[in-house]
Amino acid sequence: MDTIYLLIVLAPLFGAIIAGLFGRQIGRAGAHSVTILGVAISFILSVVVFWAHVFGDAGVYNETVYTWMVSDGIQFEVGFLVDNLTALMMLVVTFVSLMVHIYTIGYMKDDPGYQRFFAYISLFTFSMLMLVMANNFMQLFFGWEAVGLVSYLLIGFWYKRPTATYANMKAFIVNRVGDFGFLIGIAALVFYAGSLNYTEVFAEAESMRDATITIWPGWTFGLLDLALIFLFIGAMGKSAQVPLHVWLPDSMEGPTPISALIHAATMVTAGIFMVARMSPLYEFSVPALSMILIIGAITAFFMGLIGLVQNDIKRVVAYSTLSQLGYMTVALGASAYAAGLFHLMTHAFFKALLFLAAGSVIIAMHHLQDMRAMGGLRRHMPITYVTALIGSLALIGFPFFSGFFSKDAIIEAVGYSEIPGATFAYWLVLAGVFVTALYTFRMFFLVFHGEERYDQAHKYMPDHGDEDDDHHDHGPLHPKESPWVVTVPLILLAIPSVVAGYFIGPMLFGDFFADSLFVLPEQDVLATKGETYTGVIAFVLHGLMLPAFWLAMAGLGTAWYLYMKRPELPGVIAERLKLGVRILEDKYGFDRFNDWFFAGGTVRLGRALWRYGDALIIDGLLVNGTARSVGWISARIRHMQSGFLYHYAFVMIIGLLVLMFAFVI
Amino acid sequence: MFADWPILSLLIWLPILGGFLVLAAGRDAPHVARRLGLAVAVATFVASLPLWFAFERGTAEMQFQELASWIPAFNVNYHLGVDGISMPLILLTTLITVIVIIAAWESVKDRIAYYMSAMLVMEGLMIGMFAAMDAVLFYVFFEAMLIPMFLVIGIWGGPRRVYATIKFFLYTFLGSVFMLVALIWMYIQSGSFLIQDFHALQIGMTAQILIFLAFFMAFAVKIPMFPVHTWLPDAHVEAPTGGSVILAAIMLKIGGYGFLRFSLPITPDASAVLDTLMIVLSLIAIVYIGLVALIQSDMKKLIAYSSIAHMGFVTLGFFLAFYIYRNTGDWEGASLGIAGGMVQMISHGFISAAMFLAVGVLYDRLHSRQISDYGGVVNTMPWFAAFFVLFAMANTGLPGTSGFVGEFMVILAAFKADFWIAFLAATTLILAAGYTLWLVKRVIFGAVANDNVASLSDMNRREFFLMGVLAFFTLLLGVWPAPLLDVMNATIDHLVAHIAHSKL
Amino acid sequence: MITLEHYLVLAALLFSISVAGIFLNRKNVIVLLMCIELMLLAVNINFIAFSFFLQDLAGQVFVFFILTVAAAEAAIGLAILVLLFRNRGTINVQDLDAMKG
Amino acid sequence: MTFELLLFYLFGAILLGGALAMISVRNPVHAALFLVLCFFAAAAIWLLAEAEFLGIVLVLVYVGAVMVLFLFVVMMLDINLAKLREGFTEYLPVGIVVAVAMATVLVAVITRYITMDVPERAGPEYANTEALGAILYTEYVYPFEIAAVILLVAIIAAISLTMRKRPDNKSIDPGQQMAVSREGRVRMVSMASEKKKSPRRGAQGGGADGQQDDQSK
Amino acid sequence: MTFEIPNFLPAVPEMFVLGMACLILVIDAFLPDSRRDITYGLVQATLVAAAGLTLWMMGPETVLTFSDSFVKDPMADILKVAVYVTSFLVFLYARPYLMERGIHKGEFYILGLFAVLGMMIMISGHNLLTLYLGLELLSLSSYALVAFWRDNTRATEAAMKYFVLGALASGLLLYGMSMIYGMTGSLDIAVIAAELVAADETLNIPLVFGLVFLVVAIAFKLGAVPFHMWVPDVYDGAPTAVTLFIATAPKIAAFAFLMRLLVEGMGPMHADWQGMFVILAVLSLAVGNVIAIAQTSIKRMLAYSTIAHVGFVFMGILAGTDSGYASAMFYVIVYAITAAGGFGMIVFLSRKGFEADQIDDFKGLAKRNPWFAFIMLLLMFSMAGVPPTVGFYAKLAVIQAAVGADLVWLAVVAVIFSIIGAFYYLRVVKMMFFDDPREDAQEPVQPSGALATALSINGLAVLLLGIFPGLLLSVTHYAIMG
Repeated sequence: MDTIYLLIVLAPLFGAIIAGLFGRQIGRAGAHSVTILGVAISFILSVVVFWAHVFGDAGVYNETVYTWMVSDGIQFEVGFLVDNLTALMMLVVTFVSLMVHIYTIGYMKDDPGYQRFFAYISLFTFSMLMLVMANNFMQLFFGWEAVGLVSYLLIGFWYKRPTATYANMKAFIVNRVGDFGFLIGIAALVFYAGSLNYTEVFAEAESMRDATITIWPGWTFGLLDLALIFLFIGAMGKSAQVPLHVWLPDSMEGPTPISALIHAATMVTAGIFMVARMSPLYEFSVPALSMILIIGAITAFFMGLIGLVQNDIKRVVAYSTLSQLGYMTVALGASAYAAGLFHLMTHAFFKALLFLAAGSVIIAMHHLQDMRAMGGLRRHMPITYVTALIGSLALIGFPFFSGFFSKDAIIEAVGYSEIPGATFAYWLVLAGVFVTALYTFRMFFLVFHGEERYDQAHKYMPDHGDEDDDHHDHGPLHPKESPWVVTVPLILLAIPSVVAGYFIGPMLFGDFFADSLFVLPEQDVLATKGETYTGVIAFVLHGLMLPAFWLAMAGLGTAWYLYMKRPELPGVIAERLKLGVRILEDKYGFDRFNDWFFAGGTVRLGRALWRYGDALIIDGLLVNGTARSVGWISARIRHMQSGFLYHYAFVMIIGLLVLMFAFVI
Repeated sequence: MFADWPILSLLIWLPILGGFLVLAAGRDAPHVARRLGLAVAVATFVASLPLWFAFERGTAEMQFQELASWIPAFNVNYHLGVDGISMPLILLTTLITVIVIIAAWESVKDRIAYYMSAMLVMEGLMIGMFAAMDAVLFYVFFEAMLIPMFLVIGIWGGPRRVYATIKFFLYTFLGSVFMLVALIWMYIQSGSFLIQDFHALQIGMTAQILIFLAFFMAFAVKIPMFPVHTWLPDAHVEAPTGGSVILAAIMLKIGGYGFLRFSLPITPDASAVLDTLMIVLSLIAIVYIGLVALIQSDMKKLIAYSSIAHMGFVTLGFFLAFYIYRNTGDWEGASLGIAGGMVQMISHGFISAAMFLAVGVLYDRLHSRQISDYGGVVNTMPWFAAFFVLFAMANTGLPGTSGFVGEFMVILAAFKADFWIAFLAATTLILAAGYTLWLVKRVIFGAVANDNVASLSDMNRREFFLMGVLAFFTLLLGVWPAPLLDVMNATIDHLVAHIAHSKL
Repeated sequence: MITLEHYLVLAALLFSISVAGIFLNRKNVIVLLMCIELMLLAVNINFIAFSFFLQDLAGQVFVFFILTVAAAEAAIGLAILVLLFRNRGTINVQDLDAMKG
Repeated sequence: MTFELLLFYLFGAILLGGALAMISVRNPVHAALFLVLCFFAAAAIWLLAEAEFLGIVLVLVYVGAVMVLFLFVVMMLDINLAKLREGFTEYLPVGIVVAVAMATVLVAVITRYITMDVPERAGPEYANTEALGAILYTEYVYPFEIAAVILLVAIIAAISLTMRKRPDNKSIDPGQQMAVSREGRVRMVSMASEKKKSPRRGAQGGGADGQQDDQSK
Repeated sequence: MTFEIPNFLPAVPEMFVLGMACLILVIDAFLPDSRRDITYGLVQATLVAAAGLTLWMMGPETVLTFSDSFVKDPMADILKVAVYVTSFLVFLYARPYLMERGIHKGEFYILGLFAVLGMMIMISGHNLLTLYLGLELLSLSSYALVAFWRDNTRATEAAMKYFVLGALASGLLLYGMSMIYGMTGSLDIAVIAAELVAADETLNIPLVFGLVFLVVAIAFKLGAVPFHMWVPDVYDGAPTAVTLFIATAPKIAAFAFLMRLLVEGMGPMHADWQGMFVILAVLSLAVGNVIAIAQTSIKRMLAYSTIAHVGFVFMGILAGTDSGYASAMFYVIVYAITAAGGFGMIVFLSRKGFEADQIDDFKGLAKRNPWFAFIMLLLMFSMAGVPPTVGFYAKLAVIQAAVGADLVWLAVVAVIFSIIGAFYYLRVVKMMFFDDPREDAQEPVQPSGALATALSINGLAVLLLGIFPGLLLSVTHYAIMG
């Protein structure tokens, strides 16, 4: 098996290196061939691995590939842990990645950075695989940061746009804030367990629960709680939980395939994956779970609200991603790891689908993204329309679509949970269902239905900086269906978006994750739910009677009423709820606050330290001051040497007298 | 088979004599000077390779020892030897010198023979310093290095070179003379200048503290630590590219090396008492300097400040040991911190060298180091941009690059000492990302900012080679640091065992 | 009885006067030279007194040589003085300040 | 108070008074004369301490030669006496304080700590000059030689510093005399037997001619 | 009364030098101005021959002669050789300077030779009287040398100051000697030392009293603060050729004088004079280094630097151990060699009508002649005490002596001031290497003749002695400890 795992990881890396370093030599076709080949190999082998693990009898694989280094008795290794959880993640990652690779051929076909783009996404695939396959914290951190790097590179892919370079820097730095916590979390675990290896750390979990650490004299903290909260801060960065979510909407500056791959399907779910992976630890820390629950719930609801006021098609999807990530997080907080992972999987499919569909629309609109200039696209691009509809229904949790299963499972699990904050979270996620349905279909109707508003396109054209990545002509828009490389992935993604939900049985209530996840019996909400689970159909029927379904329907209906039936109403409502809209458009002021307080404050602080600390005190007073005062003294006392003989003699005599007084008397 | 060869002497004297040869032969013939200089540097590098391959791992003994009487009146000997701490630094020196020589190929136009010769002489002196087992020999090399560096900054430097170079010289000189007094004091006590004898010397607490402070003056200036760091930005900004590279890649390491070779083993009890001070200063270097770096408008100054911040990790790693012992009652984690500091030094040798070379590449073209004069360099220099981003990422400590390894180890060790130390140290993740990426954003990314940038040409083969070599090592060390650790582990474990014993 | 102290105190006072003469004199270099002669005279008194009280001729021999040297010194001093006067037209001590600082 | 002591006080007073006068008078000639007075008084005191030879030498050699030299120089130099007194009183207080302090220390140490028994007066058979002579050329022959060298140096120095070559100096420079070569003294002039219109000196005669000219100046 | 014919053999070098001096004096009188080179050659040959004689007669034993007023021991031999060597260098450097100014006279060399003789006498003096006479021989020759450029107003003024202060110092020295003589009853160094050991408590105060005067006189001769006031003015005013002379070899002699008088003679009172030297050393280090910074004339700067160096020499001496004395001796010799090179550089750069005595005159030397800029660089770094030049080992040695005497604080003070010192040496280097030549001195400096060669050797010696300091250090140890 070693070779297969290595191959899965290295094939995309190889593709990335070839396309990155020799892109010019191998040309465009060469670049996409080699990377797609690499990812395809990974995907096929991932299928094999998944098969072997899920249906075969391959046990948990946990081996070291090579020893990275040894220091102070701690083994730093690179190795793989492959179990059902990993296998599932590998499958999702390679599948979505493959789709995105193919889709990119069409989406980026005129872009001068074509080869570079393929190199990046292949590199991303490699990094993500390293992340999910890691069997130790260091490698996890490696993948964690590496995906951040690629995300950085890809958000700034169109480096001429000031907004893109701003967004990528912001993304990286905000992620770094998370990584900062993540690293401290790792350090805390290593501090106690003396090892980086998952299994060895997990083995210490129970005993670690009682360990404490004194943060401040008189303020002790459970070591495990501390470590896990910090680890979760890492997850907050990567999975864009409030307040570290600010980078994700901005990351839409990147090309759409990236939004699909990285900022919807894979990278942003790394935090979810990580917490699930660490379930043997998190189970022992109620405070950490509680925090996760609350943060997730806040993200799920309030980020969804912002989606209501966005006009950029990608941003709507982005806020929906934030909201959905909140759902997953809530699931984790409720100890329903499997539900979170399940939603992760379904979300990966339908959100990638939605993004790619949005991308398809964007292609058709010649890189225009503002929904106010769209409308009625269903006539021009039927495949996109249908797939987008599938995605939207999955997203709002329409029965029999994948999202329905995963979202219902989460809401119910939260309802069962007894972790502090669970009630709060329950009401928020429930309300979020309505919001989700509302913004999703607002977008859907604005884009695909209603009148065609292409004549307003010039008003909403994004500022593209320099012109050569930008291929719109200024004539009237005639949207048409995208080429097959775009539509095929849409179709391929639409399939799992519909059917993935039917795996709910084994994944949530079966023993699919038995080897991977650990849940304390008293916190096992899914088990509670599982007691009543009898099958998919029964689950759907049961779901129809739950408030979540009705809320979703209400949202859908509201959207239809507001944007199809009475399109003039939203303006009126917005006028009425001016303050609320302002707050939402302002994204609750996070960006402004961050810019002013963190970015600006740091710069101000740095400048003050430099000016007063380095320049004034150290250099000015101490260093040059010493030099100056020596020079000043020198210039003064040189006048002792007056040139007059009698002074000289006088000084000598005084010297003599002083010596005499000192030593004789 | 190499163990009995006088490799260390060869490494010291080959470049020094070669340097003078370059001067003699190349004064009026720049081509001869360049080629000969390169030949000497490469020969030295090749000659240093046996150190790596024939080095016996797993022992803390000094290896490749050479001994000859030098100043019998003071019992001073020409005593050379390397262990796991000094050997990697010597290899770094020989490698970086080759790079510096090549980097000067076209960019130094004035008095090239002198430049080459200064660099080679400096190389020999630095190697001598790392290889010296005798304190006077160490000190001689330590100080003698100042002369060529003084000239390099002063002759080939920028507009404020005189201020910078005199500041550099006096700062360093100031630090080192106190060390001299301390060394002499210990000689009086032990009757020998052998550093190993100093290690074994029993010293009282007051004396230890004074000695520690004397060493602190010398090495804190060199490395440099807050608040004696202000020479570094000035020296870096004014120095020619090669000078900056040598300064950042090797000279700063001398301070770290000194802490390991002198401060810790000679004055363990004083180190234990004063470690809080050292840690606080290191953390200030990481946080404060990181903030200061953020607002620099001069690329070299920014990188210089980032060097200080990175060196903060080195000193932090070194002095965690005692804190860990106090906190946990165990020395476990001490050698992790020290090894982390060492790795950080080596890694910084590659990364900072590359960063300064990168600035040099730009400077050779536009003759400006101001960030505001650039923007959108990636449009005209894609390869350069790629390397720049790579090294910028390494500078931010991205896993997979060498920059990560040391910081990771130090932060892990720091947590054993104290939560807040780890916390503050880890802020570098954010700060380093902040200042480095902001630099990248303003210089590399964006649309072409002006006509000068539009006229830039991408790196030539020579520059590509330099960057490539450094990139190779940066990545190699990031992906597989084990060989380096294998070399150092025994020595560091021995060191920790040594400092665990009180000398009182 | 003339005791040793008598001689020594006399010499000491003479010595002090000559020293005072050297730094009090701000005008005439030649008086400086004379003060030096006076100082040597004081020293000579010391030597002769010790020589007498120790009953040891070495002191007197020393005085003998001091006189010789003083003569030589005077010759050179005066030669320099003459030179100075020739070059500058003055022997005012206060004018000797071309070099200072 | 014995007669000796009386004499001592008398000459001591003259000595100190002369010294004080010397440093305070305006006219350097007077100062020199006061110095001579001091020397006389000192010579007398030396006689009291059985240093007859030195006392006499002091008067004969020192006063006779050195002080005359001083007076000679003082007279020779045309010194503006009016300015010489300026500023003396201005610095006097400080000077006096220092001088008194110094004198106090010296006297204090001497009177407090130094005492010696007064030796027996030597009999009439004792000849100070003889005794000195006996050791000067034997035991102290080495210093004696050095003293000779010092005097030689003084001579060389004094001559080389002050001797000026006057334009109208008629003395012979031995150096030039020694350096003269045959060509310098006699110039062989090859003349054509008939006079031509060419100038008197040929171009070939260069070097020797030049030297000839120099000498003739 | 019996009298033994003294053993003349140990004094053969002195006699030879004296004889040659007289001979040259006569020969010089018969030489025309154009042939002064003969005088020069003879003087140099005398020095070489004297060196040969001294080396030939060198032996480990201590020989006393001339009624014990002359001593020949290893220290004497070695210091004499050092004096010959530095004097040789000095005359070599001085010749072109004198020639260009039309003052190339025999008196310079002859007086110089007499001064050398005076130094030899001081070095071998074993009696207060011979020490005094040797000192006077040296001093009188020096006064004359300073005034020797007769038309130069500054030189004359310098000579006058030097003379008056020097005579004052002699007076103080004699007063001190008279007290010592009175208290011990002898002029003989060895007897004095023996008497001091035997002396009872009551004699202590008067002895210290005399000692103060001796220390003051020595401090004056070496130029220690506050008895340094003559140094800058004389160095500055004297013709550079003479400055070169008085700044170098006499320091070696003064060191010997100190050793004979204080260590061999007053050695038992070490505890008393140690304190005085501590004060003098600290003051010298402080004042010398600090004032030097403000100087614009390189001659004055080097003068103040000399003062600072004296502080270091005192550090070695006050330790009161053999290794301390050896280190001080090493320091003095090193200083003499380095200073000779430093002033030699000034001579080298000066031309007729251009003294090159301002620091600015060194501007851009690296562009005008890189080799000599390098030589000057070595000399400056040696003075600053930066390895690998020999100046470093000198400082190492004296600091070690001070630390060995438990005077760590003094060592720290010394190094702090040496940093200030480094600044002004660096400034010279900075002028040479980093600045452009002055407008009026753009042309390349053409090395010429023996001066250039000797200067190169001088500069390289500073480096080579630094790389192999063991030899000279062993020699000085041998000189002191046998």
